[in-house]
Amino acid sequence: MNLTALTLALLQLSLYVALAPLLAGWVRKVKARLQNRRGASVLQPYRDIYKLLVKETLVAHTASPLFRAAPYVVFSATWLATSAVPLVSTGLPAAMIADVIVVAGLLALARFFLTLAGMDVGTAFGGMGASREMFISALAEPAMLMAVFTLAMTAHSTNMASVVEYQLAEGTILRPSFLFALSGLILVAIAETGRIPVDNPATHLELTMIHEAMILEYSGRHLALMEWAAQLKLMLYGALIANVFLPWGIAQGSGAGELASGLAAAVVKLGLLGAALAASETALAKMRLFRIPDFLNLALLLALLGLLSYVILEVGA
Amino acid sequence: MTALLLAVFTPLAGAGVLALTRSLGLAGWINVIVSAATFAASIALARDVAAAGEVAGMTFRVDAFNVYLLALTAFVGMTTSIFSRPYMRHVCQTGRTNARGMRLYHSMYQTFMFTMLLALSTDNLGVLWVAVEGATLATVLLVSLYRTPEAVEAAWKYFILCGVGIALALFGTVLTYFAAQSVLADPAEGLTWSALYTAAPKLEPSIMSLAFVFLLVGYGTKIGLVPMHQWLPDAHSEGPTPMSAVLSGLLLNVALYAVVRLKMLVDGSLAASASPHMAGRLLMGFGLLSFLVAGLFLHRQRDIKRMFSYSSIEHMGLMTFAFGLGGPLATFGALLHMLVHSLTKSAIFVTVGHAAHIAGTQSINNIRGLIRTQPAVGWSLLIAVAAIAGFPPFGIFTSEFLLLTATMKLQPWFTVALLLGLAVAFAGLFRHLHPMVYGPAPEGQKPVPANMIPVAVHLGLVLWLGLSIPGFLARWLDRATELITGGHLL
Amino acid sequence: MSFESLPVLEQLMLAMAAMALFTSFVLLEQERLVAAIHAFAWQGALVSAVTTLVAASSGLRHLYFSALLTFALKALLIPWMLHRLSRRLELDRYAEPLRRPALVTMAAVALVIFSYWLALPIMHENLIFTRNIVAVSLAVVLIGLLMMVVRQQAVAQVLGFMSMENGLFLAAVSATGGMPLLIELGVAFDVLVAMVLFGIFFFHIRESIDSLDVDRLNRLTETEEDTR
Amino acid sequence: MTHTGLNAAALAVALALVSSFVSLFTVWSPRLLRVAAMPLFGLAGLAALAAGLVALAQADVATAELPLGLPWLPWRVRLDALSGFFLCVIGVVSAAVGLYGPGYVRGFESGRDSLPALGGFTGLFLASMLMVTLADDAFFFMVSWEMMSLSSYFLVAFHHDIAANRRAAFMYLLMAHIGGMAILLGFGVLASFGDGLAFDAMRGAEPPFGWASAAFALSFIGFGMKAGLVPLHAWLPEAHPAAPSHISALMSGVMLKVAVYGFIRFFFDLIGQFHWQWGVAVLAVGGVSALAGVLYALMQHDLKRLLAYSSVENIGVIFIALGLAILFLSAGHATLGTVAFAAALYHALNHALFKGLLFFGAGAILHSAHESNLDQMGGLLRRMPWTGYFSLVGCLSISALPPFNGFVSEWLLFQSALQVWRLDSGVLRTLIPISAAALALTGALAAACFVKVYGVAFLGQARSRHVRRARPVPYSMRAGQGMLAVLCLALGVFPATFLGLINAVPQQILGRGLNQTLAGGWLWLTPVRPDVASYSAPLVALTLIMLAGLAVWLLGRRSVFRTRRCDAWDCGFAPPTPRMQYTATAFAQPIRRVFGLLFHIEESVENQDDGKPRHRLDISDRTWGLLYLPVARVVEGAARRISYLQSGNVRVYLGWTLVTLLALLWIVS
Repeated sequence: MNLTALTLALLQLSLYVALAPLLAGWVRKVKARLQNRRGASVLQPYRDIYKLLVKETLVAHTASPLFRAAPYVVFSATWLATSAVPLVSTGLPAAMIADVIVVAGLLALARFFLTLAGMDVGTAFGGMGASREMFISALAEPAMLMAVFTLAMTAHSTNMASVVEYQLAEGTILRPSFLFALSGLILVAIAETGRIPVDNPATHLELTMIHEAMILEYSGRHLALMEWAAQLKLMLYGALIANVFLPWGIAQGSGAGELASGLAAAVVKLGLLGAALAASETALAKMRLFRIPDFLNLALLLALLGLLSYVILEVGA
Repeated sequence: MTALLLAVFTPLAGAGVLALTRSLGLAGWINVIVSAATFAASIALARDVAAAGEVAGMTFRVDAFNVYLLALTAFVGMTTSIFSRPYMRHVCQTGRTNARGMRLYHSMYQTFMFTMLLALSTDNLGVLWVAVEGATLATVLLVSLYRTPEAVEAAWKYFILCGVGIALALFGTVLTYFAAQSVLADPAEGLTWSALYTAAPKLEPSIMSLAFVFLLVGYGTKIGLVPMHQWLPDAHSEGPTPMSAVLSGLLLNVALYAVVRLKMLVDGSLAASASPHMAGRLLMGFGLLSFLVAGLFLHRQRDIKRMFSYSSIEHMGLMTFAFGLGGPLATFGALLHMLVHSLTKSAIFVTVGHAAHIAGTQSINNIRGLIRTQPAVGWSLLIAVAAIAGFPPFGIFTSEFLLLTATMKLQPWFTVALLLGLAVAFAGLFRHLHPMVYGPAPEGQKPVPANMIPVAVHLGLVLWLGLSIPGFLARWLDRATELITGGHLL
Repeated sequence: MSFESLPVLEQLMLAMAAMALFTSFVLLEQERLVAAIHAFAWQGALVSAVTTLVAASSGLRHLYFSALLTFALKALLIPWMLHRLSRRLELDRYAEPLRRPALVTMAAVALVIFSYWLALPIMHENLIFTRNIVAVSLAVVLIGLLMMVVRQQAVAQVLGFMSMENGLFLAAVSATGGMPLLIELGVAFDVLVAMVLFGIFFFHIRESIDSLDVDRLNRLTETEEDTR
Repeated sequence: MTHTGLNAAALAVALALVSSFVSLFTVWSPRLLRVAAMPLFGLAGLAALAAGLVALAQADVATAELPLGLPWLPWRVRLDALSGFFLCVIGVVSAAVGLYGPGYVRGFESGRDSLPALGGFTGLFLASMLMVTLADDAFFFMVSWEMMSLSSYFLVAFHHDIAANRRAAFMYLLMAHIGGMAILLGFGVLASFGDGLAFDAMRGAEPPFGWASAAFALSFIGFGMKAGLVPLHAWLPEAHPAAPSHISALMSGVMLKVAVYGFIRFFFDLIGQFHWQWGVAVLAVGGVSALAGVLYALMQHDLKRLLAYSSVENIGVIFIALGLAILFLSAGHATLGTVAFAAALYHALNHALFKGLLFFGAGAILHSAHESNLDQMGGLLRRMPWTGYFSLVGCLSISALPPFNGFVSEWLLFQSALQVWRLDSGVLRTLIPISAAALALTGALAAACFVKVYGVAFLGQARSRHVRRARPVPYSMRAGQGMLAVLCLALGVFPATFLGLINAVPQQILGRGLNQTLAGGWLWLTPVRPDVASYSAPLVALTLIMLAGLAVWLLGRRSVFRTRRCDAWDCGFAPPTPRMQYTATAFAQPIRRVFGLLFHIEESVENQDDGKPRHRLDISDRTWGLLYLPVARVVEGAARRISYLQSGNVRVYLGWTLVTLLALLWIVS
């Protein structure tokens, strides 16, 4: 792969890691506004991360080396996963290296270490968080794969870049399968990124937390990495939904102008998605843990319907 | 010829001598020596047959079919006598029988061997009948040797049932003779098997089929075919263990041998008739029935020797089925099965005898932890039962393999029944075997002086046969297959 | 050919056979043991008489000997042994009422008919004058077996067994003009030994269950629920 | 025989037999097992590996005849790519066992269980497995097959003082026997069409669809029973844990693969015709096994039982792949069929590696902490670090996470499943996506399961005293684990290279290779076309390491000093005690609630006399109640009824004789 491609890949990596906190901040800001608060500045997440980085790091006596290694693994795995989801351009070499199944795999890897880290110190909350996280993801992951498979089968490719290109080439066609897949994927994204109604990123109320319970023992730079990884994941799902289902405006070449416009389009789309997320979070209340399966089964059902409606309605036709 | 006469009549002489021998220890040794001599003679006979193809004369006729059964009988007789010497001494010391009983035992043991060998080697159906009846008479007193009520009862049932059966067999023989009258040049030859065999196509089918029914029911009682089998478990479980070993290992074989010989006649006579396979169908029916029923019976046994006698019924049923099925493959398998089954089964009974001595009882529920107490006995029992259940590399697997493939080729639907039967029988055996050999041993259970050499030899032979069948034996079995079915494999 | 046209010798022979069949009915029905033994002796005598007649009419020499043998064994020796035994077992007053005699008789008659039906096809052209006797002898055998089934008393069972032997012998003689001598000797020997052993067993049985009722020989059963 | 591969294979068998023979002398010197038998065993494994590699590299067929067997049918031996591949599978794990075993069996030298049995049957077990893969006629195959069952049965019954183990062994042998008979009959069908028991004759056979289906069904039942497909799996979770751990590794890691080999040989090679009905059957059974296996695994708290159930799951995955292969082949899409087939093979190899690795880990824990109950473990990573790290690799691989090997096979499988749109039949087009969904769910649940395993066993704090006293295991045992762990990683990072080796198998069996998949060279996997899907494991691994390194370099290095140890925060509650940790049971509770109807759950709270309420929970397999117990009841009932034949009254017996006689007379006349 040539130099421009490599630079593109690096550019996208850095864009993700740079913009992820911004997206998180934006969502918080909109949410605050919707709740008639002024809310912290959009840049607050950057400040938090910096603060954490420079603070002292505390590690429990009972923690094993894995506890200290986990943040790096989680962060880098998530970060690598982002590299395969086109953000500004479809001319993406990383998409060749890792297709969407690999992306799912990398996210799973990150989750694996996240949960292990949660169980490592040996506190009740850590175990609780890990158990719930795996429980949710066990139901969410197949739904996500199903939704993605629908796209992949339509585009005859699991390579995200080519899927997007296929979409662009095909223009706007109202596919029932896509409607199902999209709605399924949105539900999955909410569950996987730990947003309301599945989980509340803002709470530290012991018995309701899931993601927070796992990183409860972390502090300092470890915590910074974990938070950052979470924001990356949010952005990844955002980009997935925004660019794959609504691929307008994304750059196909590697010219500077194209890239700029692509970036602009991406920012706008993500902004809208973030706003929507914030709106839904204000509107909805968090569910009881054992109503989450219904939520996720709905997601799985939608994804599966997408797949079936594809093979039944669209291949035959 | 001399070898033949020696092989047959040595045991008779031995019986005479033993009847007069008072010293217990001496009697045991004489028993061993006589049996060994018999075996040597049978080996010589086997070599003659191998050279000449068959040895005939003086109403005797030894061909490929019965020569290996002769050798087998003599061999099992020898090993069992080796086992029975210390075993019966132990029995005598525990006071379950007395010196007179021992004398009776030894002389009758040899008489039994004589009748077996006579029945196998004769060419005359009448002599065959007399010999088989004689076998019953010789063993019936041994079954009741211990004089316990159960033993007496078992002996009585054995006597009555086999007596009746054998009487019916005689009626069948008479009918055969009747059928032969009009056919044979010399009516006096009417009971000579070889003469009948050559004239078989001319024999009156209707009479022969009637005759076969009587003969089947008669000798079938001896084989232990359901529903005439009821004497068998009783006799096996109540008699002294060496007796059970030879009964299961030899007597059943001989009865089956007789039935097969007669089937050859009937097939010849019915070949042209409306139902040429009548005999085969009957054998298949009885065989399958015995096989399945015996397999089910295994599940509810409480007496270890009883259990293994049912397993004998099961295997005899399998062989009967195979002979009935016909065709070279099945017949070869059945002949092989006769060999390996009697070797394995006698080995099992020998081991069971030791196990019963260790535990001091024959009740399955009280035999525990054999491997812990006496590994030799425990492992032998375990491995021998694995062999009888049809696991390679033992010979029984080979024969069952041939049998199943042959069935699949000829009568595919029967394989389902066979499969079920094998599974049920296997479960029945092992569910009882497991607690006996495995697990912790009860307090104060001690090893007994046991001579495991016969067992080792038998299992070694079965293993050898499982890995590869030696050429001379293969040729014999193949020749026998040719005699019985007309086709052959080699 | 019709019965009238038969020579008187053969008519006599058939009559004897019929008598033998009748005696086995008597054996079946007879309640008193001693009387049954007498009936058995009569049956033996009749069989040997038939044998003699066959020998006379067919000129088979060795049949005279076997007739003699039969008479000695079946008509004299074995009945005498049974008498002695029943006396030593205090059974000479013993009487065993038969359950459902009518049913048993009908069964026996049915057996006779059945054996006749069986014997029909096998009648072909040799020893023309005795062939019908095959049916009779078969009937005797089956009735003997039936007797062993319905009689609970060991000695009675032995009687049934022995009358089966009679039927066999009748068949051998009538149908085939007698088996080879060697075989007949062997058979006779076996029967004798069997009788001796029976004698021994009567005592064993009695000392184990102090009775000769075979229905009480039921320790070796598997029908009761196992306690495992 | 002059073929090098065949010589090596013969050497392997010979070495295995020698090892089993040597260990008979352990009666006199127990340490012989450790110093002679196990090393010989390892050597046998290496020889087998060499033979397999030669066969795969040369991609030719070598045959020979042994002077054993039936007079007219000597045992025939054949080494082709397929046998070669499975020789590799057997060889690798056996070699690892050879390393691991000596340290492990040391624990038994003082025990009361007989060492000759252990060593002897272990060697025999390996020898018979090798012979199964080498056999070229039905008779030899069945002999080796049943010997394999028998020898492993003796190993399962090794600790026979425990009643549960005896039951397990009985159950195992019974089902193995039934399965063996079914296979035998399957061979019988083929033999009667292509006259002869030699495999060549059977290849020639062209049975009509009905009989072919009968053969297929019989073999599927037989091999499936051995492989542990639901619902014929009941013996597996009982038997595998009962054996000593290195044997469990062999049984779960290798013997199940031998069953897979048998199925492939019988079906793809001997029957050689493909019908979509069969594919659907295999696919469905595989899917059910995968799901049920992983769910039951999640519910276990005994580590070895859990691993055994997860074997059921992985076997299910393998059979899903085989089912897809059959479907694609029956529809004439040879390329896709090949991909699915290769996925099955690759997953077989992977599962052998990581399952062996995990059983080694369980064995190490058992060896040093004498504990196999997860709820008693905890904090073992700090007490036995090497075992901990190697087991982590195992858990990552079995959870199908990149860049480890489990992920590659799953990826290939998904890729072939995603080509379903090429099929014409609408039924299949709907069925396969559902199976793919099942596969995805399985993968996610497997991840949950092994997070539970690792988190509860190795992380947190020890839940019992003897676990707190656990010590690292001997180096030899660690070496055995290390070898497998390294292989897991290697197969994950360089899949193209290893698939290139395996490529010979589909070329020989299906007549075409993975040329398309491997077109991109060692760096790339491109199952169908580069633009359709591609995965470059090496680059992913490399980038992952680079990014992590970057993060560490930016943050870790400078701020080492600013790390301080302190008590756990835990929301400021009292300092946490080990009893406050989540147990394995607690961890799985949400999933238990969701999938509750799949299990037979008995939950109760009993009040002990000491006033302390005790919570009881036992979860059992539904198949027992649905399949096995009814069968047992039927047999018992039949046995009870039949026993009236043995009433004990001699007159009744005589009556039977009379009736039989009359009936027969009636019939014949």
